[in-house]
Amino acid sequence: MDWLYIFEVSLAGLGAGALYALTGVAFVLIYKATRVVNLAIGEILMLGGYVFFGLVAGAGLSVWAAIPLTILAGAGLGAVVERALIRPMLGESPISVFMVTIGLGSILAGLVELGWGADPLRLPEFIPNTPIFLGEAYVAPKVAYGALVAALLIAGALAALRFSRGGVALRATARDQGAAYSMGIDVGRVFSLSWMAACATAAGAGVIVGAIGGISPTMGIFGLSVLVVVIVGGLDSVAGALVGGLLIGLVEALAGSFLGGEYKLLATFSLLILILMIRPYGIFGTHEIERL
Amino acid sequence: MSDGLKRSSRETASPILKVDALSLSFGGLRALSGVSFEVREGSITALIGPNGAGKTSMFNAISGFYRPNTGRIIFDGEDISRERPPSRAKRGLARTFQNIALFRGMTVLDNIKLGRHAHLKTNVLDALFYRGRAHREEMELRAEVEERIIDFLEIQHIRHASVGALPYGLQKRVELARALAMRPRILMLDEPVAGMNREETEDMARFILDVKEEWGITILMVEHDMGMVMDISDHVVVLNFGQVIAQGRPAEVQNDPAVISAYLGSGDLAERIRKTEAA
Amino acid sequence: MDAEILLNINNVEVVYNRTIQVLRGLSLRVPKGEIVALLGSNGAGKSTTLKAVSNLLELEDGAVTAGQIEFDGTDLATLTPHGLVRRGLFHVMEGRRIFEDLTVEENLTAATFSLSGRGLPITPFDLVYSYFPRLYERRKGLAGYLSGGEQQMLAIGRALISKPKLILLDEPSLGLSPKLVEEIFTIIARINREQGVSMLLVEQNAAVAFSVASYGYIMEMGKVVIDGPVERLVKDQDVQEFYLGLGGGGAHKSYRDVKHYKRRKRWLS
Amino acid sequence: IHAGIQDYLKLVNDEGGIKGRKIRYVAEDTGYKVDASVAAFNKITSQNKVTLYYGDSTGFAKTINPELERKGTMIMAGASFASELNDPKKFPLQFLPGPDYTEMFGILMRYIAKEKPGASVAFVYSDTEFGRDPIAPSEKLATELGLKVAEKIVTPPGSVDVSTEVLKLRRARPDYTIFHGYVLAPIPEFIQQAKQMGMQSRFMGTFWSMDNSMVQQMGEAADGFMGVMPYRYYYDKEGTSPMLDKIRQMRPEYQSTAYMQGFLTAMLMTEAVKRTLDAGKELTGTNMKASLNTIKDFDTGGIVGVPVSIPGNSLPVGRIYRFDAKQKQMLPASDWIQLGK
Amino acid sequence: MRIGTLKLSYAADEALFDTKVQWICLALLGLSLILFPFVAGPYWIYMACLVAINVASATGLNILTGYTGLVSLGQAAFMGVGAYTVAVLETRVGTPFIINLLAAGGMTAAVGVVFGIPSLRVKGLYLAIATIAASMILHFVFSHWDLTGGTRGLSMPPASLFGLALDQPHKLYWLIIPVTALMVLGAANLFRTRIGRAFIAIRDRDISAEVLGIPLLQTKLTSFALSSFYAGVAGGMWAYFFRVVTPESFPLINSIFYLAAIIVGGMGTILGGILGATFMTLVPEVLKLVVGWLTPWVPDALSLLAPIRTIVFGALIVGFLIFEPQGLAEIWQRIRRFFHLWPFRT
Ligand SMILES: Nc1ncnc2c1ncn2[C@@H]1O[C@H](COP(=O)(O)OP(=O)(O)OP(=O)(O)O)[C@@H](O)[C@H]1O
Ligand SMILES: Nc1ncnc2c1ncn2[C@@H]1O[C@H](COP(=O)(O)OP(=O)(O)OP(=O)(O)O)[C@@H](O)[C@H]1O
Ligand SMILES: [Mg+2]
Ligand SMILES: [Mg+2]
Repeated sequence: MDWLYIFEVSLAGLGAGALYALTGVAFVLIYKATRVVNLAIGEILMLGGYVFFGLVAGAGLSVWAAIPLTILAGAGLGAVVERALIRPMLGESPISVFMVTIGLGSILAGLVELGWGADPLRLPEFIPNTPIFLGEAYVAPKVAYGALVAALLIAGALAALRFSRGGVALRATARDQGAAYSMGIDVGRVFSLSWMAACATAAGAGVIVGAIGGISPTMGIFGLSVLVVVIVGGLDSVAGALVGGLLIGLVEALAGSFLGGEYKLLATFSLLILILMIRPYGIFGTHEIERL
Repeated sequence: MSDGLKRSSRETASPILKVDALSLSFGGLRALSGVSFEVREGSITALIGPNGAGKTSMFNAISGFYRPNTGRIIFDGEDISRERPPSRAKRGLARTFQNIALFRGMTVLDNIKLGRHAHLKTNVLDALFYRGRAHREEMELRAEVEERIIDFLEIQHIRHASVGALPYGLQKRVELARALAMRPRILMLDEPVAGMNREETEDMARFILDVKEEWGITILMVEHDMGMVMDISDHVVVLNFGQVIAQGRPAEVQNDPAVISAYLGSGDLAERIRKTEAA
Repeated sequence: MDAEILLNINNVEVVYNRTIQVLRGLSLRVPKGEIVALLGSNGAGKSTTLKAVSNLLELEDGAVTAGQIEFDGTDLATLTPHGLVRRGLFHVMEGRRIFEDLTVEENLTAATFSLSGRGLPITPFDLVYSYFPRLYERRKGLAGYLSGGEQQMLAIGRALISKPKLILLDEPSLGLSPKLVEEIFTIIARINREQGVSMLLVEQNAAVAFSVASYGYIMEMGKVVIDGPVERLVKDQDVQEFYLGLGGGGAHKSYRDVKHYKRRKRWLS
Repeated sequence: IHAGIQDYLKLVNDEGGIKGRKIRYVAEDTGYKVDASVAAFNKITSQNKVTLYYGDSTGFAKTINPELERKGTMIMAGASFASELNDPKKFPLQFLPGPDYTEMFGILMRYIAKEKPGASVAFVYSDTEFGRDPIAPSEKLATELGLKVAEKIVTPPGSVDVSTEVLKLRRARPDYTIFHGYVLAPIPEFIQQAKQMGMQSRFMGTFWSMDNSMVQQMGEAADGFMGVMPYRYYYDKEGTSPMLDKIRQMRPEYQSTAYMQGFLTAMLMTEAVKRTLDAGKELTGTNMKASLNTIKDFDTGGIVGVPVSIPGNSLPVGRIYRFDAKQKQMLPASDWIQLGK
Repeated sequence: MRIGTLKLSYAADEALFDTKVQWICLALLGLSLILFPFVAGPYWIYMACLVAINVASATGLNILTGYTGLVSLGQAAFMGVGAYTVAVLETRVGTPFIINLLAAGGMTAAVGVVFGIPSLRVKGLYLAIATIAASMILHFVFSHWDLTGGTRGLSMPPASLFGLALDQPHKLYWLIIPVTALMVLGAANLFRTRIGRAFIAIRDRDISAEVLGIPLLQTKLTSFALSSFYAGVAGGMWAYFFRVVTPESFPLINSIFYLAAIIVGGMGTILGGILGATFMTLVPEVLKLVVGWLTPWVPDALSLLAPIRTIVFGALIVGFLIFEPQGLAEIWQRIRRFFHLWPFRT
């Protein structure tokens, strides 16, 4: 057994997992507040990558100016999407809203292709490039820094939800909008804010993911892995997104290196079915209370 | 539990349903602990008790939705404790629900027909071709539902309406119709008149009495409307914290001090309020 | 009724889905500090009235198409649902509508949002717990697993948190045991007396409602058919027969003797 | 591709067409979906009399083949260089305007074997039909050429993060790494991380990742990136190339290798038509394909650096180019390599 | 125009088509389907076949998702199972096509049942994602199994009927249209019986359905089996139509396509499946036409087509859900009501 190799692979997996977790948190935020399973999260992430690219390569901004602007643009997108597509769907069945986000994903992918063409592009380098070694183990710097940023953001989100009334407002709104209104909660604002925060996070994640793997109109596929992550972790649990992200990252890495790349998806999706059979609401998801 | 109470009930008919030392818990919470009682054939038996006493849980255990931890449920002399809900339904255990559980995507007629599901034999192949058995069965069912149930409950005018749009009182009536379509031997009603005013309660009470008297169906019901319970039931079982604290004829139960303190209260609200007001 | 009018509903019409008209010119007043009861058969539009007042119709595709509603001198059409709560109008909705997957305490926390914008401090929940000691015992438990009565207590407790001027109560006795009904209504009366909160109370249990209210309205088919001070209403023959279950001469009728044919209500003819 | 075909046909038509026959060009977009492509095929062939057809994906080429044979009126080429199509028996009326993917690997490995006999190579490919296409036969070829296949790494389609794969690659320590089945991602990240780890391997690609603008996007990783290319680059001024001159005249800005592919396809197709007409034969699919196969040492006007022949269904020729970071261009690293010679 | 209808028997009231007008419409539709291949060009016959295949599959998905409420994103993968079954039987065994199609349905139904097992515990959108997982696993099997020809897939000979090769859309038309019509009719019948009612009950509230005598697992699996059977037969027809089956023939996006089709058409109505699949299949063609007209003015139109199609696809889904959540079927009903002048019973 080559322990160093296993260690390196695991580190790489955890690094990738952190990015899954970050995007997963964006996803969970929306779900927690609005009960919307946002399948467009991958495309929003992609749009983040492209906006960043546009700002740097097109408008000639510096990278460090472009990042906050990208995040801001993400928030703006979140606000617009929520207002235009999600608000009118209040009270419709979850499947319908879910399909709306699929439609949104398709629209975003098309717009990006219209604007920037179908060919893949590469983001300018901005993440420090010196190799990082943990002991003898090599960690790709981009992955390491990406993971670091992700960890900070997730910690922030966790703290914000735990130590403020915001978390309660979020969950109350998700459970019953009419009742939330009658508590004096501004449901519209909760909706908007959660979409803005989530899309901003996703856009930021898009910059990191884009920096690692480049950007293309098909980059939304990343959303599929994130979906697995949040389902495994539990749709409404930030902690679940974290654990799910790291777990899936790890499983993918190990499956990829010991079974072969073609087994990555097979492994994660089999794991998904397995976990759902044992825990139908994911590892940390809350059970629906079902009474007759 | 006092044998005296049991002996005092006047019915001589045999029990159609017997609950024997039933216990049920959720995590740490004991919803039912060692509950035993009997429902005699042809009677109206009422199950009453404070909120959270375990009445609905009892219904759920009888119809198989909850699995009791210990104890037996004996229906018509057979132990059905291990059976799945559908086969219990087929034996003739029918019920309505505390929070109306009609299928909103179907018309009133289809909701009622659905009740007969377990007694029909049409399989997928028959259904796809709608020949022979499928056709015959559907026609028979339609005729029976129309002529017996819909006429009886006076809901002809809404039979093609979709249930979601109906007022609450009618929805409860459709639930009753669906339960009747199940060819019940015992009908379990969970709060049939909750949320109804006096007038509507009178209608429902009439239907319940008719079901018992004209259809010969045994009735077990949970209800908080003491006026109705005391007027129409033959036997009353009182649960508190998952245990039977009293049972007997309505009049007996009504005066039982334990029942009064746990459930009925002083009974004179207006006076009490005035009293506190004065204080 | 000389007292100051807190809520004034004037000739309101409500339509659902742009097609189904439910309220047809309903008018009603709640004076400050009083409990007003609103009675009526199923589907008469009682809940709809309350939703129209608390501006929640929109969520169910309903709209006020005519008339106007004033709360504390302000036309409600100009306010958002949450803005209304923050001005002191709290709606305890039909079916209790507690947040099942939140704990009791979190449910109360949710209600503190109603204090924003009024400059009121968020106080501990002592007052609520003093009215409902049972909630204190179960404050860490999930609200979804409370019994029906406890859930109703929680729903009223949430209203108390918001330090309201007016509470709209939709069938607080629904599904509760007789004893709990008694308890809850005793507390409702106490809250009204001690805190001076006005209430608009929708109830099916007329006897109970009349025991706490000072004025009553009875509605059918979307409009008020009879109203008056409670003392006068309880003497009305139709009210006695159809709401209180008293036969001729004030004796209780038995449900066993109910006939299939029925006398028509006077106000319908 | 579209532009390339269009331009060449314009050239032909401007010169009076083939023997006085003008060529009409009808295009449809299909989004690389087989059913859309088939629909387009049906639509075009039912509304026009078609003799030359350019289809897109491998799937389409396979799907439509029986229909093509049944119609027998046209020959077809496409954007796919799938090895499977390079079989005149199974696909008698189709051809590939370049080497098939296996042949591309062959050219690369022949180059490697010459540069460093006995070298070890690694294949990195995507888990798609496109990616898997040349792997099995190429492994065999490697042994024949005395090369060692040190590692085969499959990446799932659309994967972003390749750190684990790079770790695997490092353990294998290949002298050469050949990427296949990608357009851009994840090649650059792969190379970058590998270089950071201090790997000395040389990195190579096949046709679709070799376009100059693509390689430029690889950033630092691009320097030294090599690969096989059957056509000359737009800016390649070496030797005389009348056709390239014409292209540069028509389109002053850089044109992609896909453009060249379209251009050459159109050229070969029209040549086949011309030869068929010259022979006085009817324009049937079989006749045209036969004429196409008579193309031997044909001068493409510089699109391909050497005279080409089409012995079977493909054009087994190519050259190794290497990216030069200073000039930002792919520069030739070898002579033209023709397989089967 | 009609003013109410008087039904003289329960049978008449329960009939699928209850008025003379409807029967006439139906007859006209049938006639036009028979005449169609004689008047239309090959392209339109080709499109008709494709539409029919999609209708068959969408109807199947509608049984599962629209009626039983189990959201599935695996329909395309299930079609793949059917297509591969047909391809394998055709190339290796050479059984007649009717048997192959039935086998495709049966095989897919079996696979569907296996992947339907989680549905007992896993609900709602969790289940939808589990079906994505199922389709990923199937996809893996397709591309890594020798029997299915790995990533290269399988090519197969045409179906043959009494020695006549059905290798042309206008010949296959006579296979595809009747099969689809039968399947649609079967689905419509289903919802007049206990089976269909049980499906709807499960959709509306599964736990109370169980207490009313509907065995949950069995019924859910029946729905999965039926729906996959439809997918399998549709996939089989697809295979005969294209005669090449590769793993990339049935990507996830196709599953989304079918889901979108029933949403646009109207979930939980037979008509919805038909209208939705037809509409969604034809929209890209219409777009192409439009772009074709634009080409003279917008030289780049062709290269814009792909992204525009993606956008329109998304916009259709979003637009329908927001503005017409009941789908095309509801629009159709509204038109009918308009002509009936009698809005109380439709
Ligand atoms: N699925 C469940 N999980 C956990 N606890 C439950 C569940 N169902 C019921 N309980 C608990 O069991 C107890 C009995 O509940 P049940 O619904 O049977 O009461 P009930 O007598 O019907 O009351 P009510 O008159 O209010 O309807 C309650 O404390 C309730 O919270
Ligand atoms: N969202 C809605 N859409 C359409 N119709 C509705 C809606 N909500 C209520 N209705 C209809 O409006 C009428 C009045 O309903 P409402 O709930 O106000 O009655 P209610 O007097 O509160 O009756 P209950 O005693 O049953 O609570 C009923 O006929 C009901 O069917
Ligand atoms: Mg109960
Ligand atoms: Mg109400």
